[in-house]
Amino acid sequence: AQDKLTILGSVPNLGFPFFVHMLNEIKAEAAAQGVNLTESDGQNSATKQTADIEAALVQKVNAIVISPLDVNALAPAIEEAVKAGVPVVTIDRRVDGVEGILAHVGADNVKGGEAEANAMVAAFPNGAKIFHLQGQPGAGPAIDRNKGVHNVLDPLKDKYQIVFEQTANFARAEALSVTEAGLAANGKPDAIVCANDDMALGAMEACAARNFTDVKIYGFDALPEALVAVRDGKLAGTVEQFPGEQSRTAVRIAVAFAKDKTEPKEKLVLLTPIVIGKDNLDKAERIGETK
Amino acid sequence: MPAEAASPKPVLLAVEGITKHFSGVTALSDVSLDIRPGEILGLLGENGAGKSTLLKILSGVMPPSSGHIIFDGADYQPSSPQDAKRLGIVTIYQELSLIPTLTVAENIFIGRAPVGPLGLVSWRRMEAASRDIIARVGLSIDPMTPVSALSVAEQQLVEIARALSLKSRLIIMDEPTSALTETEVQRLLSIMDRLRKDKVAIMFVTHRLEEASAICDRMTVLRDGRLAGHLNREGGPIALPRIIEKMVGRAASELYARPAQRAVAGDVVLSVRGLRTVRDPEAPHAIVLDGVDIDLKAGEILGVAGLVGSGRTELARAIFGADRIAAGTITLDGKPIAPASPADAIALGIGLVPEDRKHQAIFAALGILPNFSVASLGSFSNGFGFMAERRERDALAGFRKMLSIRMASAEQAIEGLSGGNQQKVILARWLARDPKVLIVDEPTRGVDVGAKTEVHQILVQLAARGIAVMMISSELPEVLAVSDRIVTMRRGRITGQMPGVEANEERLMELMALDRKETP
Amino acid sequence: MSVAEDQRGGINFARLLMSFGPLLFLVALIVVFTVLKPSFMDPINLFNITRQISITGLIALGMTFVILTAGIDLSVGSLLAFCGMVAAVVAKGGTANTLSLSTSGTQGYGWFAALLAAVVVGAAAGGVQGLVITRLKVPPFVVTLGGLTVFRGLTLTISNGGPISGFDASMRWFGTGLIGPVPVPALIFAAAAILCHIVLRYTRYGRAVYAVGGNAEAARLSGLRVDRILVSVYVIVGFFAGLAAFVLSARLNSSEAVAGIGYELTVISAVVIGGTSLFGGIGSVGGTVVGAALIGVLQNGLQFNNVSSYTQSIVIGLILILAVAFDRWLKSRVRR
Amino acid sequence: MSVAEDQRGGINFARLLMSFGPLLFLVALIVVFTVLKPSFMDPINLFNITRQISITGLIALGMTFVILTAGIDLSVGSLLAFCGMVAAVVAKGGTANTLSLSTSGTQGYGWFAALLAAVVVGAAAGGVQGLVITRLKVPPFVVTLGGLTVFRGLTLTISNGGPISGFDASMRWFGTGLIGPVPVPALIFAAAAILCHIVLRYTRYGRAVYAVGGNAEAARLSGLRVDRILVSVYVIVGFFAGLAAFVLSARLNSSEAVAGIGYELTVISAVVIGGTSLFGGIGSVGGTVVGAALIGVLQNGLQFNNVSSYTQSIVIGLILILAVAFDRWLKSRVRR
Ligand SMILES: Nc1ncnc2c1ncn2[C@@H]1O[C@H](COP(=O)(O)OP(=O)(O)OP(=O)(O)O)[C@@H](O)[C@H]1O
Ligand SMILES: Nc1ncnc2c1ncn2[C@@H]1O[C@H](COP(=O)(O)OP(=O)(O)OP(=O)(O)O)[C@@H](O)[C@H]1O
Ligand SMILES: [Mg+2]
Ligand SMILES: [Mg+2]
Repeated sequence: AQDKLTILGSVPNLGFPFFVHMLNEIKAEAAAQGVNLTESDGQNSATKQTADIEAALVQKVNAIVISPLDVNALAPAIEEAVKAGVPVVTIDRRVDGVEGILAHVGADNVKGGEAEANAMVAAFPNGAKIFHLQGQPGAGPAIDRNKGVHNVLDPLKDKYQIVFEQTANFARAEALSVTEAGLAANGKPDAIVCANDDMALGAMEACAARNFTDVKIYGFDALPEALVAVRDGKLAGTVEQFPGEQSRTAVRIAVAFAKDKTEPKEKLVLLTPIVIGKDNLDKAERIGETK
Repeated sequence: MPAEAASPKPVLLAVEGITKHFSGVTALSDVSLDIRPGEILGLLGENGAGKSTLLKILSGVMPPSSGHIIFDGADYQPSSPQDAKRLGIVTIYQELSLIPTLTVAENIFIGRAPVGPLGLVSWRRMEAASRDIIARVGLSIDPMTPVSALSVAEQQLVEIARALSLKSRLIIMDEPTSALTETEVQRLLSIMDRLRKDKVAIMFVTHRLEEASAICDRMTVLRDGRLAGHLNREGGPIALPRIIEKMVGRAASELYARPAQRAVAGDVVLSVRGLRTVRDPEAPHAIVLDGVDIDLKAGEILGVAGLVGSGRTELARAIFGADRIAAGTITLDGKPIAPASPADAIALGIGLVPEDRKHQAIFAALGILPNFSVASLGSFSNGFGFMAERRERDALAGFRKMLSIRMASAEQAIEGLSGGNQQKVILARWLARDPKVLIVDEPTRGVDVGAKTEVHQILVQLAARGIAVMMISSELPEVLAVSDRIVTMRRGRITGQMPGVEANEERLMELMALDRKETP
Repeated sequence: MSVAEDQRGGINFARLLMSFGPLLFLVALIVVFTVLKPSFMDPINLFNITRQISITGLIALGMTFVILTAGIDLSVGSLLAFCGMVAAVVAKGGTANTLSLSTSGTQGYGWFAALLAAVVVGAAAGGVQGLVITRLKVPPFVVTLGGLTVFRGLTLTISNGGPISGFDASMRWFGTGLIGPVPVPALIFAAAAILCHIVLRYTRYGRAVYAVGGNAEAARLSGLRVDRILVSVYVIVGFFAGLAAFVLSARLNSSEAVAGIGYELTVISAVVIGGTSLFGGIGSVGGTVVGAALIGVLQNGLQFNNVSSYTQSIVIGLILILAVAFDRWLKSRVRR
Repeated sequence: MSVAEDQRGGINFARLLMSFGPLLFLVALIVVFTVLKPSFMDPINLFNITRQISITGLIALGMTFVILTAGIDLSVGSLLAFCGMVAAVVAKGGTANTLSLSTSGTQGYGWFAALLAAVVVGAAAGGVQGLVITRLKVPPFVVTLGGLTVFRGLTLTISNGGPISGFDASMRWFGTGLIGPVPVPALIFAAAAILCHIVLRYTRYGRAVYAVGGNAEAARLSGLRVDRILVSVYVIVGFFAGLAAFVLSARLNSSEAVAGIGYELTVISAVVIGGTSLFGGIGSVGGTVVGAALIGVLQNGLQFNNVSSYTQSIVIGLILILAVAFDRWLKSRVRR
């Protein structure tokens, strides 16, 4: 223990507030544990995130805490780390098919999508007319959340009709114009299910412009801004996956192992995603930031 | 069919009833001609008569609308320049067709670079071979120079050299001499003579009728896209008045009549002393001015003669603020000036018609109106910066009449005009500013006889209005015809000066070619 | 100027339609979409479209100036995000309190200061890029590609990745308000388009822009201050990026660090589809407006018909190519 | 050709260094990063960098041909994803069983068929775009922008949005293998670069590419088949997109529908930073390699020094501009 330990904290894309929060939490926990942190932003590119891991391995980091951009494409790089004897803890998304990962801390996006759809179903026991705004085509979370939503709604097709289903690329401005088109084409829906909060907030603006204030809009990620909207009754709910807690747990596990080979109690820590509504706002991880 | 069917030599190429329409314009209408091996056929006509169009059809650039061509006894319908090349038809185009970014050597060997055993290009052989080829036309530049660094004249020579190096049965030359001075022209004419002896047929377009008369065996004259007639060399060269009469359709007036020496009484307007330029890294081949002294008086036309590369253009550009000056003074109306940009020079009352019309003067895609007014936007707009279009149009209409510019409308894109008319629009651009000093660099390059005399008259009129005109020209007859005073340049220096009336070609040539002669 | 414009300043509609392919194509698209779903012609939807195209449309107006000089600006998307963030900081009076969506009275410096900040910062950023292009002789593509990354980085730094949300009603009006039935952003766009048309078509400055793009060397030898004009067009496109940023923030009630990603391509498409040549000297504001409308109608119409997003991509790509091919074909036939 | 290259075919190293700004700049960057952190020079890191630049580098080689003809190809990122997906389908023998990461013996048609499929599809897609450009006279910018959306849509349609993962060890070797200490992708890139250099510099075809870019009309008048040459360069860039796709899939053991987003700008940057003119006729493969290396070293070096991601963006943007500005400045001083 001559030098401080160094760990790599890597997130897929710092352009999105969700991951900014994740990295901030990693940073905070690393500081609390007294280790150095090397930051990495995948910039939405599997090759960039791979390159960052490779650079970290050259620098002989003591552990890696990573939220992989893609469950498959990051596998080779993580495998390389494991081979090099560096402990790896994955957050949020699990890497497929790599043996020897120290631990995974996550909340399943498919489960989150299911939770979101279930919350909507609970709000409309008699069925509903639904718009569904999907994330960036091809992106991992978009695929998983979409799958979750359909897992719930497809068997209930008769009562819950998705009349309008479009991608808005996780972006607020696109969600706004897509929702406008949807409203013009299909009239007012009962609910709008969105694959992230940004899109939910965009859809919210589109509805507000048409004075459709009673459309129930669901987001995903429980960003502070969305929590505020939930509090104000403008959004019906948003899915909380506890990214902060995931991150802190992951860092603790990684540092403990790097320090003295302490094996984690559980190799798989799964946090169950919940839907935050007006009544359980206090459960939201970032509710403190909305003051 | 033309009358010479009885001639012993077989016809190499016969054009029969060619017509060409461009949407709306008929450029050629029922034109027929023929040419035999070992013959030089002059193709003459005013600007816009259809010469280049005919040549482009022959070289496969564009198809005719109707009519047909027989080459070597067989029907000939080229669909691309390559087809023509394959049959041994080689063309020197009017608009230079070199690749500016490539070296001289590569341009000469374009598409046929010498290759080694592996099929790889041998740069060494290419360089050596092109050195020989350009030497034939009297060029001594490094073949590895990029073409963009050459002057227009040098580019023209490279293009000629390239054509000569191809195995050819018919060489088509569209105004190859327009950028050349006398020496190079003579060299080209003797090369053409040699080719004639080798049974190569040559089709030759020029606006310099003396040349045509000196070298051509026969001439075909076009007028407004129609055949105006054929002329044969009978005993001696074809006389100029015969050609001009066929070209313009009326009897020729005296060409190049020296204007009666006008009383030039003006004061010195522009005075240049000890002007030097430095080597510009962006234009490493440019001639460096080496202490030029020159005076320009109000109301006179100062002719500047010199060989290619003597620095005339550099002098013009330096005065105009287009190139940086290293040393020396310029005074305008007795006040020292230091134009740092053309805009400064223009504001001071200096104008320049540059030598390279296509690259330095015209805005090809824009209409005639914006081309005309671009240098006078200030005077054609109101205080709020809005164009006063009526005033602008009226001004253009005035110049259109004054310079007899042939154009359809002010909106027509300038690239649709013939070269001579483009040149007149550029002249109008500067006349609209009413400059104190107007420098014209090769003002009649590519301009037909009729228009050329018009341009000369315009220059004389300008001078008569008190404008100081400096005219750079590579055509000595032109310099002699209009200049009140003539200076000669060589290697960036002034080598001589004399009143126009005392000058003749021999004296000028001597001064232009002579090294180191002190300014009188 | 486009071939279609009557050069005397007026517009000859028959010829316009006959020779201006993109407009014909636009009309055809609208007809097709209306047949597919008549409610496409519902005024609400049409106004939606005008509002949607107004953001990229505003930037495309500025881009028209740039492309007319044979330049290009790839930084507009990032600059939009940057100006939007600046506007938000000014509107909220700082980076604290970035999340309240409600409009809590007078918190910052008001919409006017925000607008001013956005356009001034945009114009200044454009000006700096223009100076680098003209003084250091770095090609516009490289400078603005650098700008694309730099401005994005600056935006993320200011906002620390997150959005800044919740503006005054007075500011939001610029994004969501209506004058009569017409959305304010659409009016802003229309006014800006008319202004740009007048500037390019009827002023001395506009003439100079065309001249510089047509032949920079000839322009210099004709006494135009080529470098100044080049800098000015980047100032103009920066100004419009700032204006668009303000309108977008007002519309979304939020400025996001990830705003405008990929806008450069949409904007340049609008300009190019409208007939402006990437090699400079040829083009018109009218063309750009039609180009922007074509893209907007296409996207909206496909969404309106709930076409799957995968198919949308394919169809949009093919139709853009087709629209330009059709224009070329028409021009080659109708010319003169 | 770059000014640095001795026009006689050989390369004069002293002059190369003196006059070729990007290379000097690259060397300077490497020195700076090594001083900051000596382990930067660790061979493993250097090999990492070569592997990292090999994907965009391969495409940049093809892009050099395109830009030399004054064209542009914006579709390369999407085409990469498309070819990668095609390779994956062939390698796995269908779209079923897309997720097994384990290398379960012989499942599909093997790496060779996958490679062949990727490059053939890439070349064919490029060829189609080339034909649209030359036959329908649509500008390359528009055609390949259309291609950008179309190929992405096709990729998503094939894969239904998800990735296809898990290839044979024999295929993965092309992405992860080593020959001696050298990564296979780096070797592929190096071989391709040498080949391209020879083709452009020492074959008639290569010289024709320069001629067409220098002045297409003059090239046509000189008897070159301009249209064929134009089509061929899009075939070449498509081929390299396919090859890069194969290597990328092999490296990631997965073909993703979202692969290659934004690559067009990185690739074009590499080419332009390397001194190739967007107006055609001027440039070299050596320059492109240096350009790609400069970007790769910059990213790796900043990451190595734990510079924050936002600051990285800013620094990268500024340095790219600086590198080109420096090159221009050197050229204006040193020329002959
Ligand atoms: N591509 C074209 N499109 C439309 N009109 C054209 C085109 N090319 C030539 N013309 C027209 O055809 C006519 C003949 O032009 P051409 O270039 O053959 O004349 P020329 O005899 O070579 O003249 P010059 O002596 O000026 O070179 C002119 O009226 C010209 O405007
Ligand atoms: N812009 C330029 N870039 C590079 N070289 C140039 C440039 N302009 C002129 N030159 C070179 O300068 C030399 C002489 O040019 P200049 O044009 O001054 O001579 P001139 O007396 O006007 O002759 P010319 O009859 O050719 O116009 C030529 O050899 C040419 O190579
Ligand atoms: Mg001609
Ligand atoms: Mg000259």
